[in-house]
Amino acid sequence: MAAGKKVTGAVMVVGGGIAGMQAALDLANSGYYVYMVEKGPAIGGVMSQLDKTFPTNDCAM
Amino acid sequence: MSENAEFSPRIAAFLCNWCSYGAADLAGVSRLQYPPNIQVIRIPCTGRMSPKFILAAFRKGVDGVWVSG
Amino acid sequence: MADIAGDEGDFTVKVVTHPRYVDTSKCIACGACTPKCPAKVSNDYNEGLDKRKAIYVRYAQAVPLKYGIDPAKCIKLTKGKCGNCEKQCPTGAVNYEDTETTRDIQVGSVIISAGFKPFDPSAYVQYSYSKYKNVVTALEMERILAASGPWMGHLVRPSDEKEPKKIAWLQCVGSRDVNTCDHPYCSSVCCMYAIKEAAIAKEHSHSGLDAAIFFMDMRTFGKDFEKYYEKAKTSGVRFIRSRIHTITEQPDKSLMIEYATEDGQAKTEVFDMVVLSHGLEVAKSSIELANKLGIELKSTQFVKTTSFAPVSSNRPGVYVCGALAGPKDIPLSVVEASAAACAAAGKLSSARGTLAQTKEVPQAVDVRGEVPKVGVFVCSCGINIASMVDVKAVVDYAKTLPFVEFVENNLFSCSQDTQDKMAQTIKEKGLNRVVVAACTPRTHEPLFQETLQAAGLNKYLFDMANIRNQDSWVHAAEPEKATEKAKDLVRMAVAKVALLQPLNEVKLSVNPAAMVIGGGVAGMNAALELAGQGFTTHLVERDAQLGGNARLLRITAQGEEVQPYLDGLAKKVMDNPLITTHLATSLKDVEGFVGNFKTTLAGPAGETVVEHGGAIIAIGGQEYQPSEYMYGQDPRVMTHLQIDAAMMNGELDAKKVNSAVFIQCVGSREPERPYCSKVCCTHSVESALHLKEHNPDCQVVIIYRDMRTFAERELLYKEARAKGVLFVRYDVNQKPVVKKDGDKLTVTVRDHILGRDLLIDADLVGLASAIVSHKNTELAQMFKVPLDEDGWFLEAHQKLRPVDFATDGVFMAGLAHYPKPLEEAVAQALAAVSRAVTVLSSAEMSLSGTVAFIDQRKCVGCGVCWTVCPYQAITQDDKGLAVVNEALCKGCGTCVASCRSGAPNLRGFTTQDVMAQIEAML
Amino acid sequence: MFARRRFAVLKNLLEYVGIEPGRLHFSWISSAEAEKFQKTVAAVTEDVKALGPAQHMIKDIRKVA
Repeated sequence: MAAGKKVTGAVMVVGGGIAGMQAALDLANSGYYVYMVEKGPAIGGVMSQLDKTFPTNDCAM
Repeated sequence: MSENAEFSPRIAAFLCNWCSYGAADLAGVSRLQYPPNIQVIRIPCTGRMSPKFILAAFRKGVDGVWVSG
Repeated sequence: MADIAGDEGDFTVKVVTHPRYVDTSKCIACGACTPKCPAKVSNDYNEGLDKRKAIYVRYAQAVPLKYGIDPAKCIKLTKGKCGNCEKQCPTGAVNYEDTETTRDIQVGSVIISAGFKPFDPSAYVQYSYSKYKNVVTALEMERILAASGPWMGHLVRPSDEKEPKKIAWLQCVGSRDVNTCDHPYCSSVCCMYAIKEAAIAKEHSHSGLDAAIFFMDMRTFGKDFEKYYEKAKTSGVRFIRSRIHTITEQPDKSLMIEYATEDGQAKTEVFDMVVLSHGLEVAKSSIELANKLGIELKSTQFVKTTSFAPVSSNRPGVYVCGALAGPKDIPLSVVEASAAACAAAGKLSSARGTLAQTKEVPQAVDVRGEVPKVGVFVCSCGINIASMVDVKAVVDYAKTLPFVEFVENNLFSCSQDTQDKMAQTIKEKGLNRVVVAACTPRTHEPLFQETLQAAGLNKYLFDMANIRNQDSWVHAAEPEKATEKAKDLVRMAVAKVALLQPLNEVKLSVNPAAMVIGGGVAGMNAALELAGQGFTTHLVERDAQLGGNARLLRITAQGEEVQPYLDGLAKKVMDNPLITTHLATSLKDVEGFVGNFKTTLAGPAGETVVEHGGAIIAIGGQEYQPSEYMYGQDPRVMTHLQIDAAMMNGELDAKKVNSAVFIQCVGSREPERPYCSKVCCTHSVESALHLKEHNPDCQVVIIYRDMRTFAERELLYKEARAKGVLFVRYDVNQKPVVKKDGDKLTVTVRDHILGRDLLIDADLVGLASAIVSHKNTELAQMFKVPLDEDGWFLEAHQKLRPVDFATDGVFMAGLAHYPKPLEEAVAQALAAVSRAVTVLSSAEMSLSGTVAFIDQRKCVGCGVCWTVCPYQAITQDDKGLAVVNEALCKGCGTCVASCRSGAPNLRGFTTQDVMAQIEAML
Repeated sequence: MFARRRFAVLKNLLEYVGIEPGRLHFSWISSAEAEKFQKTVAAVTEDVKALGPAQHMIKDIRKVA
């Protein structure tokens, strides 16, 4: 990136499913401000609807 | 055993913070009703459960001990 | 998100917030509103299998746990009448006047993780999903099986809520099908989730459920997937290779399935229930968003990325991850998420920390030696506690307990104003221990601990009495007993808290340097990203040159040439001033722990010691050297990598090959290697297409067990069939035979459809040889990380921490974890960097105060504790006695329970603390 | 793992000193299994109730012994 160009130390994550949440957490833990945008009333995505996950049969929740 | 019908046991429940204690919280959120006889002690992990605690609870006079991971 | 303006590094994003009609800062999620709501609405969380109300929370564990109103269904918002929830709400959180707001947000990068939409099978006439009640989708089946689902996890079918005895799963619904739904790709996850649902349904069943899965190819290609498949077979799940064409409902609502077996016989079977294993597709809204933002999509509508930059969209500064960029499972989505975080941060590292906020904490007063002065705060939680428990009685009782100095009742202890007041009270009354009797410490302990810190108290001088979740809510019919129990809980908490001592959180300095072990594609990418984010990096490679296995690869599944990329990558690594490359070097010893590793390297110039804060293991894998199919006895029998190398250096002229046979699963899916090597099916198809391209008359036969061209690789398989490549399936008990007849090389295979042997003359026999691990136990032991049975490095959590180890500060990427295609290795490399940077970017890290310590006066050095410690946090000092490394200890307490002389103890959960609770129990 | 092994031994010991095995229960419940938790509490309570008040090892253990 060219020197002197404005760089904003914030990232927007669009979608609050498992991928969005992981991306947001990593960024926040690395010193960036994160805006998460989710169209539903809660984060969690489709994974929150799953019962168990393969291949360990861990609870998805 | 007519007196037993009245008998309300005291049970010490040692619950793992990450598993059963969480299930107990969720039971609350879901308003699942259960008898009030258990007294919960939160432990960090069942690995922390020392036989000493079980013996101490019985010695203290509880009628039962439940350990759940 | 409505729109993006600006460029990489400095975007302005327009975001629209839809009204929720509930003020989230006031809502305490007590749930008082829901029972009084008269509007019953189909519950989308349970896939419409049951009803919810118009004011609702999506599910019990939702984050944020705040209610919201469904404006389309609310009677007040649609008809202006009702208003029940507003009346019920104890905090005045309901606001019917809430409106949509739009704001502009400045960011440097954007990550789009909009996910997928489960395919809607309503349009499929042959499955009659919308017509027959007992035909459900797999996602509906998830809800049926879930304890939080409409039937609390009882296995029942929708038509009569009776337990089904026979269930069929139908694979590839909305996948691998261009006729009905225009989805030529494979959805990657359905085979595995169908097996999982079948296995779980069998567990839930009371009558020994008969579960049958109808499939075309079983695609169990991921880590431990093949074992899962084998286990399901042993447990009695039936696998039938056939695509279903007709379902007919019987008078009792059961379903008759008609299908054809592999040898062409027509069969019928009746099931109580049919589950459609529906695939993944991109939601229409995501396609519209992508079009608006100028993000390029592939023909499959998934976002276009390259194998070498798997999380970058065509628009600089906009990244994608998860199922939006192709059908994939959870671990890969999580990997890509971390990778996208890494890529998004890479360009912003000059602005790291400029906007993130850290909290100021006042110096804690030293309370050691003081007489305990306990403050007890009893929460009413609106009416959640107070309606069942006599809160006043609990307050009066608490005042009588030893060491209790101050007791108070709060309506909502967690509200901001109460928090401020509580901090004030602690200071004014000189309290040095605090008990909050309220909800659960699992959600609220951190909040109250902050209040203690704000009041200048060490945060470990605190305990909670759980009088809501584990008392008032679960003993609603017995208010007197609930009150007595609340008193008991408060007494136990006070007894414990009086004994608690302030704990120090040890601060560790972090060395902001990294080591990457392995100089293949994964290792080089990891090193470059680390250096790109400003971290000094040591790249250690065993060979004399960089590149690893990729040196022998011709193209990727997307058709990109590997060698030019690899040369460019190696050059960038060598030119980067922050990367020190150690070639022909191996690790000799690793000392230390997260933040402070000290590694001894042995190379051509002798031994050197390198200090670093984190490490990424990317040592790759290797190709299995076959002993079967005349390999090594005839030069025309070659492995994948040999064919690739020979095609690249011209030794093998594709124009001159007239007949080629590829044999799949050579060394994979065998008893000694019970896993799928994931890449070989696609690799053979790529090679077959290459041969066909240079010599269209060449006869190419691929002999396979299941074609596992997962995700969009299915398009290559389709192309190969269209170009005349022949696919013949073999049975593992009837393997093909390669023979030399004079100068002729022949392959014999049993054709199941024709029911007879095929004899093929071949100029070239390609063996789809397995990928095997290096089984590097030495390296694993040096970093205290585990390997699995097959020698792959074992991650901390297969779903949620796919590149982490249970040991902090050590991460992995590439084939060292499991066989995988190049783009996944790149994604994992970026993900490992992202995870490593969360450690490396902090100057120091705080460790939890809840750690074990050893009273060395009692220790005899018997060694039980360091044997049982699951984190290898205990070692022997020079006197032979046990010492705890607080940086590694996770506070599980296993050492304490195992010691016969009582030398170890766990801070915050000492034997005395627990004993005090037991003593106070009755 | 270690915990499980330890408890197996302990159960024998308790039986030896006269505490009925039905007074000591072990279970494994994940944080999502609220219903299993509810059922287990009910079952444990029932079992202990059936045994009546504990007679052994209470504070005046010396007298009993």
